[in-house]
This record gives sequence, C-alpha cells and structure tokens, in this order.
Amino acid sequence: MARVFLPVPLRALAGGASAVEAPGATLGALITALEERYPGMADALVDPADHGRVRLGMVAFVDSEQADLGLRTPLPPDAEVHFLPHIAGG
Amino acid sequence: MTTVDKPHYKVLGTRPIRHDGLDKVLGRAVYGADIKLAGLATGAVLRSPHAHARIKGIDASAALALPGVFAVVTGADMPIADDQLIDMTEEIVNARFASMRIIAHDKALFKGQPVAAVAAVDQNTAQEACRLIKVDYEPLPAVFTVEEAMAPGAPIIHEHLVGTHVGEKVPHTNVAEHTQHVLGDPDAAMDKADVTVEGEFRLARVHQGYIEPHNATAMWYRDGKATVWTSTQGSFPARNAISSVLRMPVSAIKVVPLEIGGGFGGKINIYLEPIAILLSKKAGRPVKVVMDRRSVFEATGPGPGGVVRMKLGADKAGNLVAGTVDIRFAAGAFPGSSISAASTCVFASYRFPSARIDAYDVLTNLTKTAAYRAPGSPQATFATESLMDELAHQLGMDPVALRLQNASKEGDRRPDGIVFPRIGNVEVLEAVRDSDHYRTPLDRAGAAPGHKRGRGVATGYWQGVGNRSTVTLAVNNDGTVALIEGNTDIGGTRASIAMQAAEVLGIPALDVHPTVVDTDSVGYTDLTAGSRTTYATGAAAVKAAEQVVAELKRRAAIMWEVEAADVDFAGGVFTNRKAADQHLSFKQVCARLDRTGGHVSTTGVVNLRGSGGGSFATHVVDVDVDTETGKVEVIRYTAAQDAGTAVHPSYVEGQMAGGAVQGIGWALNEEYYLGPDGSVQNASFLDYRMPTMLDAPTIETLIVEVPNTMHPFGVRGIGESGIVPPQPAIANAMRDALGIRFPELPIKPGRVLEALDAQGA
Amino acid sequence: MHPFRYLAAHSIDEAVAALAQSGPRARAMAGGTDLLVQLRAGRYELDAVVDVKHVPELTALTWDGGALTIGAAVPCYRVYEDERIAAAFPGIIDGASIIGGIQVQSRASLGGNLCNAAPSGDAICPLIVHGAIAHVAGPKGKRTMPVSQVPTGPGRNALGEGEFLVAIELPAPARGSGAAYQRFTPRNEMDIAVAGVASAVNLDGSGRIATASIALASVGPTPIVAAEAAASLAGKEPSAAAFAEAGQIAAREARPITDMRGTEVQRRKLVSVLTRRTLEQAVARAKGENA
Amino acid sequence: MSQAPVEKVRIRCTINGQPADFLSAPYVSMLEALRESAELTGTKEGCNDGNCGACTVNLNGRIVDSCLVLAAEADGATIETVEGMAPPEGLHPLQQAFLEEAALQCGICTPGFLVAAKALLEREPDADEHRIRHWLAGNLCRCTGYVQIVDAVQKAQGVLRQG
Repeated sequence: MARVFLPVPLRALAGGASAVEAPGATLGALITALEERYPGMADALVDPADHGRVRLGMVAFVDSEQADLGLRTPLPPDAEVHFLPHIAGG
Repeated sequence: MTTVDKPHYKVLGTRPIRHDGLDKVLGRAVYGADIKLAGLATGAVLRSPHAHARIKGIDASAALALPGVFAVVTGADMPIADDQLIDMTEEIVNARFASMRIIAHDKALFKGQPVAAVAAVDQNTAQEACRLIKVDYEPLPAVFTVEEAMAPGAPIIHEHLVGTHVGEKVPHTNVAEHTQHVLGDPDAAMDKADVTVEGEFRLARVHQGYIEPHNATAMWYRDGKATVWTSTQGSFPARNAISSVLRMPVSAIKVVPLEIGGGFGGKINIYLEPIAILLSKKAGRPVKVVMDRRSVFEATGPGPGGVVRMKLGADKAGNLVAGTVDIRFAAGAFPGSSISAASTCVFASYRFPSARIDAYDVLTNLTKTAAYRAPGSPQATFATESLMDELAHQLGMDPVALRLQNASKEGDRRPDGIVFPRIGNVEVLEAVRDSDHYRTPLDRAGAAPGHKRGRGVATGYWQGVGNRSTVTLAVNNDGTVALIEGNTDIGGTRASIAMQAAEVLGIPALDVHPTVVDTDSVGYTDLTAGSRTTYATGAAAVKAAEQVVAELKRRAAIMWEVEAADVDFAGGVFTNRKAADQHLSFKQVCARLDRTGGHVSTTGVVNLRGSGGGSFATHVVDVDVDTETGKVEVIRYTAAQDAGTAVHPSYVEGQMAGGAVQGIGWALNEEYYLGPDGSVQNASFLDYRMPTMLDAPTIETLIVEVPNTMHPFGVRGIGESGIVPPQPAIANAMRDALGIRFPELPIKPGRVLEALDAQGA
Repeated sequence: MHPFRYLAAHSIDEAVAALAQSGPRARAMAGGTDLLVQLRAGRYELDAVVDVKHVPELTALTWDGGALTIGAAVPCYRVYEDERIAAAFPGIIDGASIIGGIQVQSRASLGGNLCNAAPSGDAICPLIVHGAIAHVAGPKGKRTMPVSQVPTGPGRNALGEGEFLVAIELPAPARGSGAAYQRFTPRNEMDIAVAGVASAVNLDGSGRIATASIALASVGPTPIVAAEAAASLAGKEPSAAAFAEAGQIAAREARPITDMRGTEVQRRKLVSVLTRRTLEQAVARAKGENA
Repeated sequence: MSQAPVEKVRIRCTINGQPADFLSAPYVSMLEALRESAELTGTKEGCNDGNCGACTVNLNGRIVDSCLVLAAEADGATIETVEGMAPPEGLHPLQQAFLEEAALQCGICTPGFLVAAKALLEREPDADEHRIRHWLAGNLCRCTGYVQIVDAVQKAQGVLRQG
C-alpha cells in the first residue's frame, strides 16, 4: 500500500484526512484506486485532455523524488506519494 | 572549505580559465544587441501611459506614412491565445495571459505595457513613428497593492478570471490563487508553546537589475518559419512560449541564444520575441528590437513585493513546535508570483512538527512579476529569519545555536511533505559558527561618535530543480572533445559543464570545447535557472562522457586486438588487462579513430527528478549605522553555502558574493517607488539604487561541500540560495545595533531615521 | 528623439549667432551629461545644439590675483585635479568631485550643473556660498548675475532666449575663510543628493565667525540660501552649540518635499546634521587645518 | 516634424589607433556610432543615461560614458575601446587578470570595467583598494559582487608594476 499525502484542497474528498493509503503498482493504478475510494480524486489530479497526465502545474513525488514517467512511474511497496504545485526558479 | 567524504578529483575543484573568457575580455562576444544581419531594420515599442485603460482605437496611419517606416503591429496582429498551459520548465504559463501581456488588446493592464510596435530604417525613426501612433484610451480605476486589490469592491483586473482558493473556484476576484499546506495541528501546538514571536513583514517589488536590456532580433521566412536571436535564459522554453502565442509549431521556430548579459530569472519569460517576429513578417526583412532601461523596469518581470504575516512557537528549550504564515504577493497584471516556491522554502530550514502555510497570488495593475533568484524565498524567509532572531533574543540563546538546534537534516519532513535527502544545512551553520568572523567579537567601541554597530545572522534555502538537459560530445582525432549544449552561459557554465566531461574523460578542462547552440542543433534543454545548469546539464555531460569512454575502450580493444572487457580506463589512460605494460592515452586512442571504426560522437540526455535536496546558505554580517543620517554601512560580511562538490570554486565564490551583494542592495535601498498612478518613479539605474563598487563590502566566502546523492559527482546547484540570507541578516544586525526591529524592506536611511525618532520619542 | 542639428561654435560671437539663428529650439551644450539624457527622455525637443566646448573663454581657468574665473564648459575633473583651486576653494572641489562618476566628471561642468538648475545640483550651493558671479552672453550682449539667481525653479534658469553661460567668477577668498559642501546619498557614489549643504565662514582675527554663508540643496524647488541660519553665527565663537543651532534654523528654512529620493522629515533632519558638519569642516579649513 | 531631415555629418577620428571616417546623424550618440557605424560592438549599452558605465570608452585620454557623447563631437578625436586594449600578441594584463580571477560572470559590464580600470592604472599605478573602488563606482556589475573585479585589478597592478 502506498501512503498518499493529500494537498489541502483534496482533503475534503477524503473526509478531511491529510494522508490516505491506497494500493497500486504504478502512479496511474494508484490514482485509479484513489478514485474508487474517493470519487473526484482522479479529476483533480489528472488532465483527461492531456493524455491522462498529471495536471500541468502539479508534480507527483514518489519517495520525495519527482515522478518522471508520469502515470507509469512504478511505485515501490510502501511508497510515499505527494502531489505538489510546480516551482518556479530564477 | 568544509568537505565531507570527497573523492579525489583531477579537474573538479580546479580553477581553469573559462572557455568563453577570451571573447568576453576582447569585446568580441556577441550579445543579443550585437547581432548584425543584412537589411536589418530596427524596432521600437509604443507603451501604455496608463496602468489600466480600455483601448478604444489605434490609428497608426501617420506612423506608416513617415519615411523610413516599414511596418506597424498592434494587438490585432497577435490575437489572444486560447487557454493553454505552456511548460516553461519550472513555471507554467497560460498562453492566453502570455499573449495578453506581450501586447495589449482591448485593455492595457499596466503602465509600460506594449500597445503597438514599429519597424523602421533606424532607431530614431522607429521611436518617432511610435509617437505618431494615436491611441484612444479610456482610463480605468487601478489597484497597485495587495490590500487595494483584495479590498471589497476593488476594480477587477480580469473580468473572466476564476480564482482557485484552496481548491474552490471563485469568480470575480483579484486573488488568482490561494494555496495552503498544513502539517499536523499548528493551532493546538502554538497554544502549548512556551514562547511565541510574530510579526507582519512588508516587501517592496525589486528588480533583478541585469545590465543588459532585453532584446530580440527576428527573421520571418516566407515558408512560415522564423528565426529569433535573443538573450534568454532558456531557448527551448522560449520556443515553447513563442509557439503558443503565435500559434506556430515549435519546429517552425529556431531560437538562437546569443550571449546574455545577466538574467537572475528575469530573462525566462518572453517579451520582445513575438513582436520582432510579427514586425519581420510585415516588414519583409529582419528586425531587431532592444528595450530601453526605463521599459526594463516598467515592463519586465521584477520579483514580487507583498505582505508576510508569521508566527513561530517554541518550547523553553528552544525547540520549534509550530509555525504559521500568511504570504500575499502582488503578482502584477497576470497570475504567477512565486508563491509556490515561497511556500516550499519558508520553513524549510528548520524542523517544524506542525505548520500551516497560506499563500495568495494577488493581481495588481503593475507589470507581471517573474522569477528573481530563489524566487519567493527571500521575501518569505525575511519573516522567518527575522522571527528566529527574535526567538533567540527571547530565549537568550545564541542565534546560530538556536538555528543549529532546529536545523533540518536528512530524513526530516518539510511542511509541504517532502522528506529531505542528504543536505548540508547543519554543516553550513557549523562553518559559520566556527568562522573567524563569528568567533571574532564585533568591535562595537570602534564606532565613530553617533554611530552604532551590530551583528546579524540568517539562513536561507533554495531547493533547486533538475529537469531535462542534453549534451552532445564529438571526439576529435587530436584528443580534444567538442561539447554541444543548449544552456546559455550566464556565469561560467560552459566551464563548469565542460569540466565535468573532462573529469570523466581524464583530460584537461581546456581540451573540452563547449559551444552553446540553437534549438535546431541540440536536444531539448531546460532553462539556465533554478540552480540547475551545472547540476543537470553537468549530469548530461557526464552521461555523454561515460558513453565516450565505453566506445573508446572498444577502440583501444581493436588496437590491442583484445575484447573491450579487457580494457580498463582511469585518469585518462587505457590499460590492457591482458598485458599490464600496455597503456594508451586518451590522445593516442583518439588519433586512431579513423582506423578503428570512424569518429565518435555521443549524446547524454537526462531528466533529473529533483535537485537532490537543494542548497543552504548562512550569512553573518556586521553593520555600522550613522544614527544621525540613517546610513548603514556593511563593514564585514561572511557567506557560507553548501555547494555539494564545488566544480569551479572561483565561480562558486562568485555566485556567493554576487548573491550577497544583490541581497545587500535589496536590504538597504532597492525598491519600486510607485507614483499614485502606478508609474515606477525610479525607473533608472540612477534612482533604483543598486550597490556600486564603493557600497559593496568584501564578501568572505566559505564553501561547504556535502555531496549531492543525486549527482554523479555530488554537485549541487548554487546560484540562488545566496540571495536569501542577506536581507534578514542585515535586519538582525540592525536589531543588534539599535534595538529596533525593521519589518519592512528596504531598510533605507529615511526609514532608519524615522525608527530612531520613534524610539527616542 | 526629435532630430537636431549639431553646431560647434569656436567663439562667443559664433555661439551667439548659432543660438540666434536656431531660435528658441536651440541650446548651448557643454558636457551634455544632462542635456542628452533629457532629450532622450523626451522632456523637451530641440532643433539644434550648439557645442560650446571649443570656445576659449568657456574652457579656460583664469586667475586674477586670488580670484578665479572658471569657463562654463570646464569639466569637473579639471577643477578638482587643480591643486591651486583645491587650496583656495575647497567647497567647490567638494561639489565638483561628486557629480556622477569618473566618466561623467570627464564631461560635466560646473556651468552645466548650474544651468541645469536641478535643486540637487552639487556644484550650485558651493558656488553660492563662495559668492560666485555668473557671466552670461547673448544677443543683447554680456551681463552678470549672482549665481544664486541663476536657478529659478526645477530645471529652469534665468537665462533669456539665445543666452548662455560663459563663465563663473569666484572672488578671491578672504584670509581666514573656509568652506565645505556635503550631501547625503544612500549610495556612496553615483547618486543624487537627498539633501546637501554648503557652508562658508570668515573668521576674524580673534577666531570668531565674522560672517557665514549657508546654502541648501535638494530641499526646495531651487537651492535655498539659509540666510537666518548664517546670520545666527555672526560674531559667535565657533562651537558645537552654535553649529547645532544654525543647523536647526537651516532645517526650518528648508522647504523639502517627499519623493522617491527621501521624505520631508528625513530631509529636514539631514539639513540640520549637514549644516553642523559642513560648518565644522569649513571652520577647520579656515584655520588651515586639513579637513 | 515638417522640417527637412537633418543631414548627416562627417566624422574623421582615430579609433583604436586606426583612422576612421564615417557619416553619422548629428543626434546619434558616440555609443550608437561605435556600435552601428564603426561596427565595434564590444562597447555595450546598459542604460543609455550615464548610470552604468557599460559604454565606457577612452576619449582623448579621459574615460567617458559614450552614451553621453554625441558622435558628432568625435570629429578629430582619439578614441579607444575595449577592442583596442590588447597588444597585437596576447592580452593586456587587466584582461588576463579578469580571466584568471573569474572577474566576469555574464560579461556584459566587462568591457566598460576594463577600459575604466586601464585608465586608472595608467594614471595612478599605485591606487589602493579604496581608490580602485572609487574610480570604478561608475561601472555597475550585478553578477560578481565586485570582489573578484577588485582582485583582478590589483593583480594586473602588480604585473604592470613589474613591467
């Protein structure tokens, strides 16, 4: 099971929880599992018009590293997953 | 240098002369404005005199009638793009807003916004033609500060914008975005804290202040393609943006990055490039447009000002228990004011068991802000580090000891959830604690009559980014290697990238010849920004060089008639395992490339997931204050920073000193001084008072090396963290000197005098 | 920028003729360090500039006994690198050596600084306290006026159409006299005075202040002659108390505004401080001390 | 705007030891003429109002901001730009020291600093650090924080002293 840290706007979908657990061998599978448990989650995280990628402006982190294969990023067992806004640099 | 577990390097850590240096000291390097093309026309831009106005009509007939004028473009030539997010690497830009910003359409949204542009035979004719364009404006009420923009009944800048306020969609608002991060239960923890400190901190807009103005030269071709020569921090992201706003495929646009005269984040966004292309299309000839200095201040992207309210709680022993912060940045006329990075950095230096971070991206009728060196971090950290200083006073603790006790380290979780890998926060603080500067008591008695002295310390963080880079190496048969890359070189990155390839290849740094090429000539490469170039493009160079080594082992094997697996390579020498006395130098193998299978060229492509934890910086500063005039002199300054592995120490020290002096200017004098109409009243290098050589102190530098686990040589990006500590360090030194907390930047002499008055009253 | 013609005059008559021929949209140009910036910023338009740097009278430094006439186009560096001027008119040196950076000082002149009539002009107040006289030429011939009467408002001067400044005459300093100019700027160079004060004193044989003169920069639409502050010193023993009192009076005589360069309150305080500091320096110089 | 166009003026001068002869509109700055007419783009424009020093050139033995000089004034003048600094072989000690001390990052201010520093060391070979900082205060650099520029000037000073 992966531990998913929810950004504040998504916590309402999970009854206010700041982190939830869900299964999945890849980031995509995890989001599908989240959607089953907490409807609305997939729409908030994935852009259906953009080949189902994580929404632009948001970055998924797996164990504190950026997920570089998009939804196909493999998840190790007991992975920690974060969804964070994109960062601008100078 | 403080160095942790550093392997022995041959090239890294040395100080070769940079490869592009000769051209730059001879005046031969070609910067954006230096390009010459046959038949080149000159462009000029007409800008809005109003901060907010409806544009009812534009009559360019008199301009077009002026002899020597080739073309005029207006917003009608660049229709507003559809809503579409452009990936600018580290910033996501909505194409619709980008097109609205680059040239005004039905409304001008800030003073200085382009309204029309002219191409003519020379600069003066183009400028005179601009003055002949008649624009019918209907001025509208405008807002310039966070408070004005968020006040009930405030004029709405974008009628159709729907704000996102912690996930909720809110129409009819100037708050484009309100984000929130919550860790634990900060309110409960704050209630239980033994000591709390809080404050409201106010920040003015500040400009990057690069010496070279923006420029773009474009040639439109009849087959629908265009070439743009420009000074940019990212030719590929610029190509993406041009493609979106002009609705051209990326393959139709070639961006040729010329030498760039400073950026600091300000040359990521595009400004003149689409205008130059449209002018060239209409004029049928290449067109060069160079911005004047006033427009650079009025109409490019400064760093945001705003308001930061913060509260910190700690227990009696000095352990932080909670932090809450409310960050409101004035973005300017379009969304995007570095609030996400500010949120990431604001509490990153310490372990916070609980925290809440609210951040607001607020629209105002000013030019849209842009990235400025560690964007958002200096503004937010000014509050954190000022309050850490107050906390040290309240607890009676040494300010470095308090920071060390709470310093974040490997395994600690940032309030936005990310867990730190190996970082050098503690080592940097220890370097300052043990420095000659910090161990030498301040000579307070040495101050002249009427002067007071103080010392301050502050820490700053920038997380850096990774992302995509491509490097191609081509091996020459004389044993040198051509290195092709796509990152414009703002501060010596040709050298720092080439040195990493040289390290792998075991050859001298100057035997690798780096060239920065256009977007048709190398694979996708992200910005020269985000402290990523030496780190990420360096990693691509390492990857390409490792492929060269693998191939040259095969070539050596052919020469020895053995298997490639029988060839070892170390320190630039190939060894035959089957005959230990057989060695070939890199040069010797290269000399035989033709007869062992032809020339060798490799490409390294990386997409680095993050920065490896980023870089921390701690500064200590001594100030001397003339209490009669309010003038502050910096009399001693030491900067320490974690470089992971310092590739070229001179350029690491240069980044540290440069960041410190830029921060000193920000702390003491620099600000956008706005008139009641939103005009930038000090839009010149005379009145936007950047430090001169006589204002800047000598910066003592302490390079700390805690290797980055995500880079093959442990390199960290070091370009940005150094601008974060100076402002609070100086404010803390002022507190020490005068007993006065300065919660507003800049701490300019008039403000110091007022505060001394209030203290005396 | 509106296109203009460039005319180089080689004598006063040529300059008068060139200006007359070009009408009100012509100006004399010395160093051009203000003029060109203002033209480029579109502050006004000209059809011609008349370069007066080739007119001998405008580029000469002429001594007559202890009196000095400085040609209106003599660049700052020629003034502050001149040891005789430094000895006789230290206040002038104080001003000339802080106008712009070294590059600007190669071009900018005291005469140009005076005619530009910026309230912050660093040359003007020292000239005033040294009792300088402006020599002007024009279509109606030559005339003179006290330097203090040249600026009439921000960027405006008392010169009529076709007139230009030929030279600035500094009367010989009396024995026992000294002067100084200081300004306050946030930066240490390359800045505009938030406030500036020039002070001059004449000490009598017993070391008392016989007369004083004080002029204030950047605290009014024109440089301000702080006559009351100066008068308060007459007959007094130089002392910290007397200087401080003069400073307070001068601060009242100032008419500052708040703008991007500083606030009204700040400027009054600075006038008070700088008056005191320049008086101390002027007295030290009058006594022959190296200050 | 109705007036006849202003005629160009002929300028004959010496630039970097070579005679130059060109036409220029009289209102054009020396900076623009050097860059556009003489094709010497080593001299840079940073502000065009005399506040950054990027356009510093040596005019008749004095350093000036070439943006504040009219090209028309150059008739008969001797001008030296960064392009004229190096001897036929090798580099001027200042150029070499700027490279060795990493005294440039983006490099846009470098030509102005070099020309200004050369004038200082020719006039005052023993200038101390404060004098160096004072002389170069008219040249802005936003990248380096100035430390390495001062180091480079002092290094060149040592080389020049030894002859």
